[in-house]
Amino acid sequence: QDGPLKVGFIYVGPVGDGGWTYQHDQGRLAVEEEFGDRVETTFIESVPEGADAERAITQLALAGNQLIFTTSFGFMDPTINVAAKFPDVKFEHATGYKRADNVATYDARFYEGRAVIGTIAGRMTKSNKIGYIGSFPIPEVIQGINSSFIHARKVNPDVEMRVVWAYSWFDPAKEADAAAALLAEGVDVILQHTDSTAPLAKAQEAGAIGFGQASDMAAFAPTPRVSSIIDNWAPYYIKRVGQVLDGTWTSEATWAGIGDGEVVIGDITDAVPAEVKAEAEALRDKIGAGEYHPFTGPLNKADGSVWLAEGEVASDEDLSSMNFYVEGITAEIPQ
Amino acid sequence: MFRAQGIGKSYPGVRANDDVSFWVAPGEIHALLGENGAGKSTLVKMIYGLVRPDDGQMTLNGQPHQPADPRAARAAGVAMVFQHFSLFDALTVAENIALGMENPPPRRELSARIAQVSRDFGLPLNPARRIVTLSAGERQRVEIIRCLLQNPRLLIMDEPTSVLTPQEAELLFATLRTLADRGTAILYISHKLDEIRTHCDRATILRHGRVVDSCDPRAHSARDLAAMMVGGAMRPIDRSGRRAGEVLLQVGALSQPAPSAEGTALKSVALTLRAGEILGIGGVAGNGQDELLAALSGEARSAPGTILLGGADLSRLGPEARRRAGLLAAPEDRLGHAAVPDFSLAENALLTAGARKGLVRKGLIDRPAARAFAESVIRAFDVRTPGPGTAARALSGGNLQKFVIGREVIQAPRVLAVNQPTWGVDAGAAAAVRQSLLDLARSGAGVIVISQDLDELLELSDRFCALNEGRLSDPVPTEGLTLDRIGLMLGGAHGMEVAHP
Amino acid sequence: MIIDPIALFLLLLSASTPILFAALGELVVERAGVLNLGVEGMMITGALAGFAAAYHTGNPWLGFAAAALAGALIAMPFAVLTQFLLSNQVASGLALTLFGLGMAALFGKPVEGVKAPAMASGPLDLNWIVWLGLGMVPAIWWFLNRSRAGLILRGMGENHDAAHALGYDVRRVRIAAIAFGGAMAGIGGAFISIATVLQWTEGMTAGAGWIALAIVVFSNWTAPGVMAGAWLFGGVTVLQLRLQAAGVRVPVQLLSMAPYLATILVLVAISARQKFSRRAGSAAPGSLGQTFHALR
Amino acid sequence: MIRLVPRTETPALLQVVTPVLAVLATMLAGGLLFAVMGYDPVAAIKTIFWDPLFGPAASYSRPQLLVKAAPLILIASGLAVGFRAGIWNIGAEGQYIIGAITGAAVALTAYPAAGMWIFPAMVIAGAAGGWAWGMIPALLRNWFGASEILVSLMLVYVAQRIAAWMAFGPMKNPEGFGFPGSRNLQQYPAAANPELIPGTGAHWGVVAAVLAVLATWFLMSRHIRGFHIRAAGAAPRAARFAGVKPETLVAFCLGLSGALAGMAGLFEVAGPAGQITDKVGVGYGFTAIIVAFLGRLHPVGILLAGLLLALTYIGGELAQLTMNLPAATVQVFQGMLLFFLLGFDLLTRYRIARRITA
Ligand SMILES: Nc1ncnc2c1ncn2[C@@H]1O[C@H](COP(=O)(O)OP(=O)(O)OP(=O)(O)O)[C@@H](O)[C@H]1O
Ligand SMILES: Nc1ncnc2c1ncn2[C@@H]1O[C@H](COP(=O)(O)OP(=O)(O)OP(=O)(O)O)[C@@H](O)[C@H]1O
Ligand SMILES: [Mg+2]
Ligand SMILES: [Mg+2]
Repeated sequence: QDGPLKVGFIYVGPVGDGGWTYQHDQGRLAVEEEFGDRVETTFIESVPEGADAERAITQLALAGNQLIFTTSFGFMDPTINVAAKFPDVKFEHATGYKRADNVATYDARFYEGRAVIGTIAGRMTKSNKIGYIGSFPIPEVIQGINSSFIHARKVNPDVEMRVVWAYSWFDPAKEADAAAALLAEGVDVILQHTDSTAPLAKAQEAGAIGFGQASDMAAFAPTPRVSSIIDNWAPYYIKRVGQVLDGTWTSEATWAGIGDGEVVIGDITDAVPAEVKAEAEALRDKIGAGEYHPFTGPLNKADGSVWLAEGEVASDEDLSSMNFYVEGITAEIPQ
Repeated sequence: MFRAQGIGKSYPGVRANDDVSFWVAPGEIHALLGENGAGKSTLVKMIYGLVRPDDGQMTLNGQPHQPADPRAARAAGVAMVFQHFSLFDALTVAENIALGMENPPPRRELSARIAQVSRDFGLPLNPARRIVTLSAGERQRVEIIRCLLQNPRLLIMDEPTSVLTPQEAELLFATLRTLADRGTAILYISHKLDEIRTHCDRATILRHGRVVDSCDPRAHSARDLAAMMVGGAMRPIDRSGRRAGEVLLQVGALSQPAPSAEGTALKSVALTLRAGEILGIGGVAGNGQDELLAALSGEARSAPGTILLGGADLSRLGPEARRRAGLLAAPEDRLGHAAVPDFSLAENALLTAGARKGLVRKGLIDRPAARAFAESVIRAFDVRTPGPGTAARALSGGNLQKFVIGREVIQAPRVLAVNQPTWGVDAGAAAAVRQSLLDLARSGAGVIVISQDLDELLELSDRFCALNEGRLSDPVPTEGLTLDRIGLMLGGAHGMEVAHP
Repeated sequence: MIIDPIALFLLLLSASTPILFAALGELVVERAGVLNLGVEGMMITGALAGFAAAYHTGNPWLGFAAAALAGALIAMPFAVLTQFLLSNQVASGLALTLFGLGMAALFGKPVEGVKAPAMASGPLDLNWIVWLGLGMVPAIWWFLNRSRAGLILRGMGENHDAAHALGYDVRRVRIAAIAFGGAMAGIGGAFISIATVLQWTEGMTAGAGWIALAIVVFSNWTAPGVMAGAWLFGGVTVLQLRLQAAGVRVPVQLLSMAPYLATILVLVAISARQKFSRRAGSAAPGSLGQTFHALR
Repeated sequence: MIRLVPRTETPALLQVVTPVLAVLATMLAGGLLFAVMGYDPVAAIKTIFWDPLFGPAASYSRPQLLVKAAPLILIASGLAVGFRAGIWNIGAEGQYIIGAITGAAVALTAYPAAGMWIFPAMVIAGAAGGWAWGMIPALLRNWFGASEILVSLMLVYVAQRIAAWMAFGPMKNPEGFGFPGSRNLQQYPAAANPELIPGTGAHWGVVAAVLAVLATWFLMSRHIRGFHIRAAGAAPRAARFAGVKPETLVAFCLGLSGALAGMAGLFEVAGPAGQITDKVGVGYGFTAIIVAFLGRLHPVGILLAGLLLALTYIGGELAQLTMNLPAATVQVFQGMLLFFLLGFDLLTRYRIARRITA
């Protein structure tokens, strides 16, 4: 092949969102760093899901990109549609479930990371109340709530979880209000599955702690941000670009986690006692090594029915359609 | 006191003022006369600093007078009451007055001074009331007191009496005379030649922006003055040839709640109108005129059985249906009510003549027909305008009024109701409008004329009723009525008593 | 489960501050007779400029000052268009929103990912800006209803032709009002970036400007009404989140619509009262949104 | 000194020349901005304005222009009718969303039935949904005097939340593994709104947009109802005097614009977008307000303005793609374009005259 490999990216938000899109762009930059002149990357940011996405993806394909990453769930059908028209171009769709010969999917096991920060949360809370700001009630977010709750309970049987749905991935003012509501409820640790730093800022005001989400949010370290769960797409992007370059790319579904470096636990600050830090890091390493699955029985559903028997591990199918809380969470998932 | 020398002002296509020179002495009430568009308002706006003259000089008290804006003019001792009120409806009397002063005293002191000046001049006003709740006469009082508080040396009044009852007008002149006696010079614009003749010391007459004459109005008849303004003799009004026929319109027990906080409720209004008859309804604006016209035109619907045309009940019908039945109307406010300012005359013709003249069929507009109809109105009523494509707002008041009345008259109504048909319109145009109403009645239609201009009512109508606070008096024959008698029917000088405590 | 009403009230005070500022500013603009739909654009500009200044100087107060200045400046194209070029105010305001959002996104790149300096809280652990916002309510009320300048401004909004005839410079007052509105919107936006989120991110005002505009209509153009509207809106938002946090079983889907539905309901109640009592009519300024053009 | 003199009539030539001038001015100012930011201004301008029409990938982007412009034009035509009457529906975005939902509801209920009736029924349901959503502010205004500006705007947010609810709940694709979003209607032939002639981009929404332009043009210039609408906007009292009932007009205008917006939503969700998600509203309803004003509230103007705005969107994407211009640049650029169009519009309404004497 003559000339560099052209790699395109479609982002749902602006590169400057400091969260989801920002992290994907970091992955793109890592690809440039890794391959230098052998690749040429382009991106289109702030692409609305739906018709605009299909056009933007097509434009990338028409512009000669050989590998295109579409980085939002809502780009799923557009990606499949465009892929059908460009059989020679390879597509990678994030977080979806539809594949084709030239469409691979990839996602990260964020719940693995949430098990780790859930452990820290369970140890750190003094009020025994942990708050969780959810974006939308979708399987990925519910996995995160369950995983962090299970592991917080494991280290602190008195822990309760309070969930607030913001119905937005990114609305700083709303997230701040949600955090304030949780704090007023007596919560002293806040977990979030929304992308702004507003909950951290609120936690700081109230002397509570929280965790960076999507990106490291290091500006808020050492406290309130005591650690973070980082989406690190770089290893995957580098791997897949490499495969295209050497002709070994195939369509597959990748769901990688801590072990592959795709979910990274950000630096645990000194605000966390050393033994808690050690405990968390041990859990992280166990998960990373594949020795432990965060959803291992015995686990009951919130309604008391048995979900996983002793020693049973949740299947990926179960996880990717998760729509229930585990026993101990007293709220209901909005439907 | 004040002298203008060679003042000129051009607007695109119009020489509004051309080499105007005149002077006003202290203690003098000086009239400015002229047809619509003669340049009177333009001239006084220049004195008040609102418009800058292109040429010429002015002096006030021997000092050069070149106000950069109205505040400079006020500082120099000029005060002005505008042709169209410059009041703020939602604000109170005191706030309105404060806005017209350079350095108003604190509110309490201002209220005290308002109270004092109103007492001195016999013009009672409550400083805390909002303008929307005031009658036209009271509103004018606000403007006048705003001027008086500044102790002006030159007071300009642009058509101040068009909204007043005769008694109120008398009161105003008494005030002006008091001021003049204290040495204030007064520049007075009006289309009412009789009041100029009785109250003004000198008159300057403008035609097409130029001074054509200067005279002592007391020494001339109204007809002479009109002839000087127009530059030719006026045709006398022809009232002949009318005969009252069968009853056309019957209004009975018509009561309507006030349409808004500022409106007036109608209280059991009743009247009958015969073919060939002109019924005059007098009264000061704000006593239910607009509401009565709305009830007749169909803009406001009333209880069943309250409005019958030739026996058919129209009370629940809208304006379009009433027009089809033959009941037509022309409201007072020509720009914005009788006509859409931004629409062409052809389009404005469509506004009311669509059904009767077949300009609209099955919802589709016949544009050529609308144009032709507008042209016929323009021709028949001598509307001075380039053509039916001209926007209504580009017409002078008098010409637009001729168009509005003509639009209805040409539709050959069975009954036509008009409100203030000649408000602010110069003598020539007013005469044309009045004649057309008389002609319409002669042809067998019934006409209702609602007006504040009592001379006009006396001149046109066969019977006269007074509308006062939403109540309509019983009709009296016009023959032999005096202005005094009518004034009393209208409730005397509104607000001689303390205005609503 | 019981929710402490006082704590809830303190929450809503903070939550309503950005829209309170923006809406108070817009109130003054609309009282002067100008409808500026560019609030969102001015807020985001303030959010960025304020954040950048606070970050670089380390002083949040300078940040708010810069936000006010930037908000006022970005409103100037709108002022020129509507006051000198006599453009339609609705369209110009929309253009301002687009322009402001775009400019902020462009020039925000250098301060992405950094954190604002901490700000000391005032009484009751509330940010001083919250108190400033509360103080602005009586201040603006006083300005509009008791001061000479406020009287002139209201007169202008009520009837610009009359104000002009009396010799007031309609354009100058309106431009000043537009600048003030921009400054207030800028402060409101900066409250989000400097005091709430402590970071700059694109699109962070997330529609607050539109809510502010709605609240001005809702307030019937009075300062206390603006405060009531901001509190109602902020209050319902906070309450529904608070109920969720307390674990009360609430239909979350419906509750997330609650602030908007509540705003509509209260507006309908107020309008109905005005309509049927015939007492107090709408206080919409008479010349609102109309183009003023004086011939000299 | 110069001063402005109102025109009584606008020369037809100016109507055409001023937008061109504005576009040129935007190119100049935008070029300056690009240069300051370190991009080649000529290339950037060419990419935005020229390449979508005549560039290397024009055969693809030209039809896309229609796809992007169609909903804008469809919505703006309806909005302009209301704006002419002084009825400010700024909630078209909400009506669009509701129309998409009600239209899709028909399809999702019928699934997997086949039948010629399904798509027409969806169109009707979409229009009815948008109409109903528009009638809420209309009725609240007529009954209680509530401001339609505020009510329609608030209803946008409500509609967005309903869309999220639908996507996560009742309309969730049962075969979607619990992921949000409805079935994809593109893959359900009886309900799909496909490209009618391959390669043109024209789907039923484009046809509807053209029809809407023609119909509103006819309404506003030939029909008495349009005349009444214009009269009501220019002089409400005069309109009432002519026999217009304000309540009827409010209901008509909000209903019409709501129905057109709802239809736009349906065409989009059955065609280019494909499914109900929490993000069905992508801002067409708000952008259409701009289109309506850019088009001077005239159907033909709206047609051109819609295409122009679509051009800047697609050109902007191209500029991101080929020159790495940030997306925000395009927003700034559109803001400027609007500023200049409004500014130059002055020339059509006023004549610039020199002061006759000093
Ligand atoms: N702002 C303006 N722009 C253009 N022309 C104007 C303007 N104001 C006045 N004119 C023109 O100047 C002339 C004089 O108008 P002016 O208002 O002074 O008349 P007037 O004597 O006050 O009439 P009226 O008796 O109706 O009040 C008119 O022909 C009018 O067309
Ligand atoms: N702002 C303006 N722009 C252009 N022309 C104007 C303007 N104001 C007034 N005119 C012109 O001035 C002329 C007369 O205006 P004016 O308002 O004095 O009418 P009028 O005859 O005095 O009626 P009225 O007494 O009801 O005011 C009209 O022909 C109109 O074209
Ligand atoms: Mg005059
Ligand atoms: Mg006049």
